[in-house]
Amino acid sequence: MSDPKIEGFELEKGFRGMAKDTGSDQTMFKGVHWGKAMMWIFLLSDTFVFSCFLIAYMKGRASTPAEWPNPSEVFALEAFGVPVPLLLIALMTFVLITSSGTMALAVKYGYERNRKMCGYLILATALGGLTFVGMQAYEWSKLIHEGVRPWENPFGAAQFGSFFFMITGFHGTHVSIGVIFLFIYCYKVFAGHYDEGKRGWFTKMKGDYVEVEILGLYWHFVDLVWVFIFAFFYLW
Amino acid sequence: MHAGIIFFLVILGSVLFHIFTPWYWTDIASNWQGMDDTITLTFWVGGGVFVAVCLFMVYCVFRYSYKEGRKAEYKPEDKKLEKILTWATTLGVAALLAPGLIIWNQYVNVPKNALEVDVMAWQWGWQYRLPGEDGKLGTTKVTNINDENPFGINVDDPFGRDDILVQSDYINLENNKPVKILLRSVDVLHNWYVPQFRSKMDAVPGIVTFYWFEPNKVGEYEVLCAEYCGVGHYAMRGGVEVQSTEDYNKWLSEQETFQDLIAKLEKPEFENKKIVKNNNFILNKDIYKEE
Amino acid sequence: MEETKKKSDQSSTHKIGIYLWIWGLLFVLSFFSYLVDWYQFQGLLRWSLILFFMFLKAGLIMAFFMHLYWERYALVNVLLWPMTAIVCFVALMVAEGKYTLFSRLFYFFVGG
Amino acid sequence: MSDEYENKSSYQAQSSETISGTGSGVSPDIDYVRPAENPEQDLYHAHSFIEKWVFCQDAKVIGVQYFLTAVFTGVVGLILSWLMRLQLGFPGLAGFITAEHYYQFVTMHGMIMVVYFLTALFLGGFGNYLIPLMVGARDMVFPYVNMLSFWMFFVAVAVLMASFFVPGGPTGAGWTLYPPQTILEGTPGHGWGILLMLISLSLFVIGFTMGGLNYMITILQARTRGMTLMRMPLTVWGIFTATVLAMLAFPALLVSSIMMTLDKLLGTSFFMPTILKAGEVLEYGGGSPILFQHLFWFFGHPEVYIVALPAFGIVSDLISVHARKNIFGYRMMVWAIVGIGALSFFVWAHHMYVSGMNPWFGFFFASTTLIIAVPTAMKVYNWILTLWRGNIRINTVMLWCLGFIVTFVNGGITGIFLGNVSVDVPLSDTYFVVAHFHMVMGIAPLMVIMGAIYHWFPLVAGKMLDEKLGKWHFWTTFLGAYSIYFPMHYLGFIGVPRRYYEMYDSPYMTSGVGLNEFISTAAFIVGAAQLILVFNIVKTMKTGKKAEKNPWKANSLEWFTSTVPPEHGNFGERLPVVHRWPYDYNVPGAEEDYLPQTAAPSEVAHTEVEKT
Ligand code: HEA
Ligand code: HEA
Ligand code: CUA
Ligand SMILES: [Cu+2]
Repeated sequence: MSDPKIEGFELEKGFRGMAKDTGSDQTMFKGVHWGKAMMWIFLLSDTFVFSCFLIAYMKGRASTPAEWPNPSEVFALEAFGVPVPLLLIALMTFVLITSSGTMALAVKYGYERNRKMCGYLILATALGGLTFVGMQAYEWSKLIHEGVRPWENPFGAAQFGSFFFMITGFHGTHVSIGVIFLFIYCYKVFAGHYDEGKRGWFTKMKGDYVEVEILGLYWHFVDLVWVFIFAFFYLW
Repeated sequence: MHAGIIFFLVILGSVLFHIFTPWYWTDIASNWQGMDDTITLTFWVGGGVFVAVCLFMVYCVFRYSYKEGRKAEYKPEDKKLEKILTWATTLGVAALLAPGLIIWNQYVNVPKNALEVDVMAWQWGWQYRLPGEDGKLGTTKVTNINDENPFGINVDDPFGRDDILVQSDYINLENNKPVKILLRSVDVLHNWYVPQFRSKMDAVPGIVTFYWFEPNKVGEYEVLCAEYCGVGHYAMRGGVEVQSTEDYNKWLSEQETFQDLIAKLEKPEFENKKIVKNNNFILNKDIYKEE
Repeated sequence: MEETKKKSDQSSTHKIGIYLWIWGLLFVLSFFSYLVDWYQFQGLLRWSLILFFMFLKAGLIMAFFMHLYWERYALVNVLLWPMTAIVCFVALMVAEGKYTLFSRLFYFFVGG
Repeated sequence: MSDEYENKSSYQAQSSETISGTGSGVSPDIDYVRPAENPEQDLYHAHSFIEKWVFCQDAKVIGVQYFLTAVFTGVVGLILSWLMRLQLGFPGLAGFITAEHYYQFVTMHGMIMVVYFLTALFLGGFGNYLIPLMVGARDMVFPYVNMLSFWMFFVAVAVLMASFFVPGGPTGAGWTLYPPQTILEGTPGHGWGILLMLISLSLFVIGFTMGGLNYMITILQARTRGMTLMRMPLTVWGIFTATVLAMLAFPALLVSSIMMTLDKLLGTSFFMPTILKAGEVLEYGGGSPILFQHLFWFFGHPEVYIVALPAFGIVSDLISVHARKNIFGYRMMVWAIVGIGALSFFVWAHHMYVSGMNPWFGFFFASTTLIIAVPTAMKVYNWILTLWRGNIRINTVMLWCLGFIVTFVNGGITGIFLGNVSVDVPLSDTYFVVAHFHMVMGIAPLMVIMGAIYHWFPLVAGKMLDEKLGKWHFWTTFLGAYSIYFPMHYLGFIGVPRRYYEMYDSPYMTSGVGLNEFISTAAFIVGAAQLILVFNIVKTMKTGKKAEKNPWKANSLEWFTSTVPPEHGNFGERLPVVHRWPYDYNVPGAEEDYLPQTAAPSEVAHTEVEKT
């Protein structure tokens, strides 16, 4: 992350710095680890994936003459006998943001080479993610119970179910993959792989705490996507 | 050396081919002369650029082919030349774009007096519907289509009652009268295209698309389906006959309206019609096999 | 990378406070966008609020949790400019969606 | 740590002093290059045959693997095109080509050629081989992921080829896969065929993403010392920009494939409106077929530039090397490539002028489409201005480049016809379009590929291809291909629609019969002419003369490896240090007619170099 020092090269800030970095040799993103640059570019590509999903959803919803179900009712949950709109979704948002926060701290402690804190925080993040996936599973089964299917639903436009399952499913898959990796990284942190620079199982690359930051980027991205899904799918 | 000559002959051949080709536009039979003119203009500009660029290349091949010891010029950049070329090209492109956009503007703005023709497409055939005396077409719906109501017209829509139904691949049009083609498909994409009219548009299931033209030559024309629609695509043809006003009115008066159809239905001796009943190329030719 | 990384080590940790701050802000903003639904604001107000909170949240996550705020402009710009393509796509699809809906309502009839 | 990892820490810190100018009396300062920012790359060396040739992590081997797999698919595509031409030129001659088969051939031909042949060949093949060499890296930055990328591609190809053998055959929906017909009865291969196609495409996208990340990061973050972006060969620029396009465009393909798969398997209605088939209403409703077209072309248009940009880049290098002259207007060339890449995301709906989309889009997309012609035109001008006042070797490589210019300008200008919305109306979906895109995509980039093969063969295999055979190969291919596609435009003018199995009963075609027969004959000859290349390669490998190092006297780094062909790690002990752009040919004052990128200013003190 922030400005490294490159010998024989004066780093400037702002757009002039950008022009200078771009025009310089060897690296364009000064001091950015290869893996981190790669994750960023991957996320950029993934952004386009989710954008395409959401654009398709928007176009689909805008052009059905059939009534679109009101998400605030569909996703309401009984609490103390009263239906509270979007309660579950609000809880899910809460959980995901919490896990995002713990992840951010894990990255910080990773850089400080604080193995314990880093490991526990990753663990917390993983558990948060797991909770989120669990809640999503609950939400899916509840809707399926109420008769919502990818091809139809009792509330209105059939596309509601299609887009709901597809978009949340795709997001959920991202979360699940993230959770798996979080557990793996948690193990690796506690086992000290990043302190000793132990080589990866497959890639044979030397381990380093920067990997925690790379995973963190992915995890925050999953959270970021949820922000958009929350706004467009649940609040629209 | 001979490389240059062959390239030169290729360019020359292309130009000669264009001049003497027997294969060129079928004679236009609609108001879209502007499209042809824009094409001609593009041909002049584009063809000119093509010939110029290639001849310059041939010249370089002749003039600068390898000689031991010759020094090539060393000049990485020539800002001025590049600027001139950029602006010249931009101008050329703008000159082509402008007429194109003007004609497109005409294409999407249908004249008020145009006759609306509902063209309904399916795999693989066409049928047509014309507005009755009220000049308006009734609304429709795909799920309404059945043997009794082959066009899926809304029975409650007063505009639909007097609609004239043409259950055939052939349609007649009046000469010198603009028509607005409203395209509708019940299954997949199709495209109602008559090369002589130049204009075309896809028929998309789920929406109604449109375009317009004004036929201006009496005669018979072949309709081609110009959007891939499955194995029968190439055989999905139809026909248009452009007629003078009298002939057209005569033809029109012989056509059945939706009202007539309903009346016929109420009589028990009504003969059940199948939807896929036209003199369809595919069915005649036995090419389409049920899978 | 070791060398460059070690160098970046020294300057890369931020005070914990900033993360906690952002964290808190995210909760508050999420709560606000939830309230938009709770109070059933409608129309333009609803949309501007939803979008406002959405972009604010997204911005905070990207800037601080993903460290974009501290990254050099070369990276930031590479990441943000491609979004113009998305914006263009969205804008056109809004128009397209409306057009489709218009066509359906105008030529077809619903129900029956 | 075992010995399987190279431990190169000993020369990790090359300082500027150790490599700077050798005498010649000039202050060593002018040779100053900043110290290394990246540590020596940690390479995993293969131990067994399998690690060396099958699951290999060396980008060069992966490049060759990509190349061969792509050429295999290309040959399949070529054979399919023969079958199509057989039917079109001589209908009924081959009784086994039914309408179903014909449409399956068209579809597979189009898809294979665009995605599995050209994209994989340029980015996977040339990209893998050339990027690390040209930017002076030891390998791609993530060799393991790179290896996975190839195997993912391989599986995608296997799935695609499997679809020829499933019940119902491969999909026959046209390479654009427009719903609803793609997944409905009445289209060949609407069951297994389309599913395998969609799966294969998704795998391709995933595999490509892994490769693409490698290409991008290698170029952005792993260049050698002194290699600024503006000193990269245009080949790298072309491949790089194409990769960026792919990374941003393939998501749309992935999404549309997923949505279509769901429509097919789960009965969702993303793209499916209410449909009446054979008198029965299907269980679909409310979807929008045009949405698919938008998604597809949001991918599809950048895709055609994905195959064009690497060709642009490579041809620039070939022309410059063989004209012994610096590329004219390098900066403009770079900006043009980047500009074309950026603009290509704003023109997609020019494929949809007559699709029934919102008609007002026509104005927007016609304007953006024609704007793209300006940077493209600049590239064309710069190519011919590079020839001008050069010292042109008219060898096989140069011939392919000249052939490229002719066919590309021709196809580009027909693109201008199509881009101009109201001109597209009569021409859309006719053979004019087919002629346009074969000129500009089928033939032009193919010319570049061939030129590149003749150019880099000495590097890859260490032997020189036979010039005489090469010239025969060129002239048959060029003249043959030109006579296939030039007349084809005129079929479009007559009004012959594309994707027609046959139309001899139509009044338009009576005049076109002879033309069609001629086109088909030419197609057979051109296809067969490719055997000359195969023969040339076989012959050269057996008896060809050994290539000297840097046989073309080129400047770019790939010719300055420690061995020819380069070994794993590319550059031996020490990475090269770059002091200039790769186009210093015939520099005034220099002794040789070329100055390699590695030549330090102090070594060639008396030159008048304008740009370094
Ligand atoms: C490598 C691939 C490639 C490339 C580079 C291009 C380049 C261009 N293409 Fe093409 N195109 C395809 C591949 C490609 N195309 C394919 C595969 C299809 C069909 C897909 C399908 O439906 O199956 C297609 C279809 C297609 C259509 C849709 C036709 C239809 O279906 O109705 C259109 C319409 O706008 C179009 C336009 C253009 C334009 C304007 C360019 C421009 O970029 C060209 C720019 C170049 C030049 C203009 C030449 C050089 C310039 C000069 C010498 C300067 C002077 C010129 C002037 C002043 C005019 N193309
Ligand atoms: C790169 C793309 C590419 C290439 C190279 C080709 C090559 C050819 N194509 Fe292709 N074609 C398409 C892309 C391509 N095509 C696409 C996208 C479509 C649209 C599909 C659709 O409508 O859905 C199409 C459709 C199409 C049609 C229209 C069918 C129809 O609409 O009904 C026809 C008809 O003649 C045709 C003919 C040919 C012929 C004769 C050749 C060739 O035979 C030309 C001559 C051959 C060569 C110049 C040699 C090629 C060499 C190799 C393939 C590899 C060899 C390499 C080594 C040995 C190293 N093609
Ligand atoms: Cu109907 Cu093609
Ligand atoms: Cu395009």
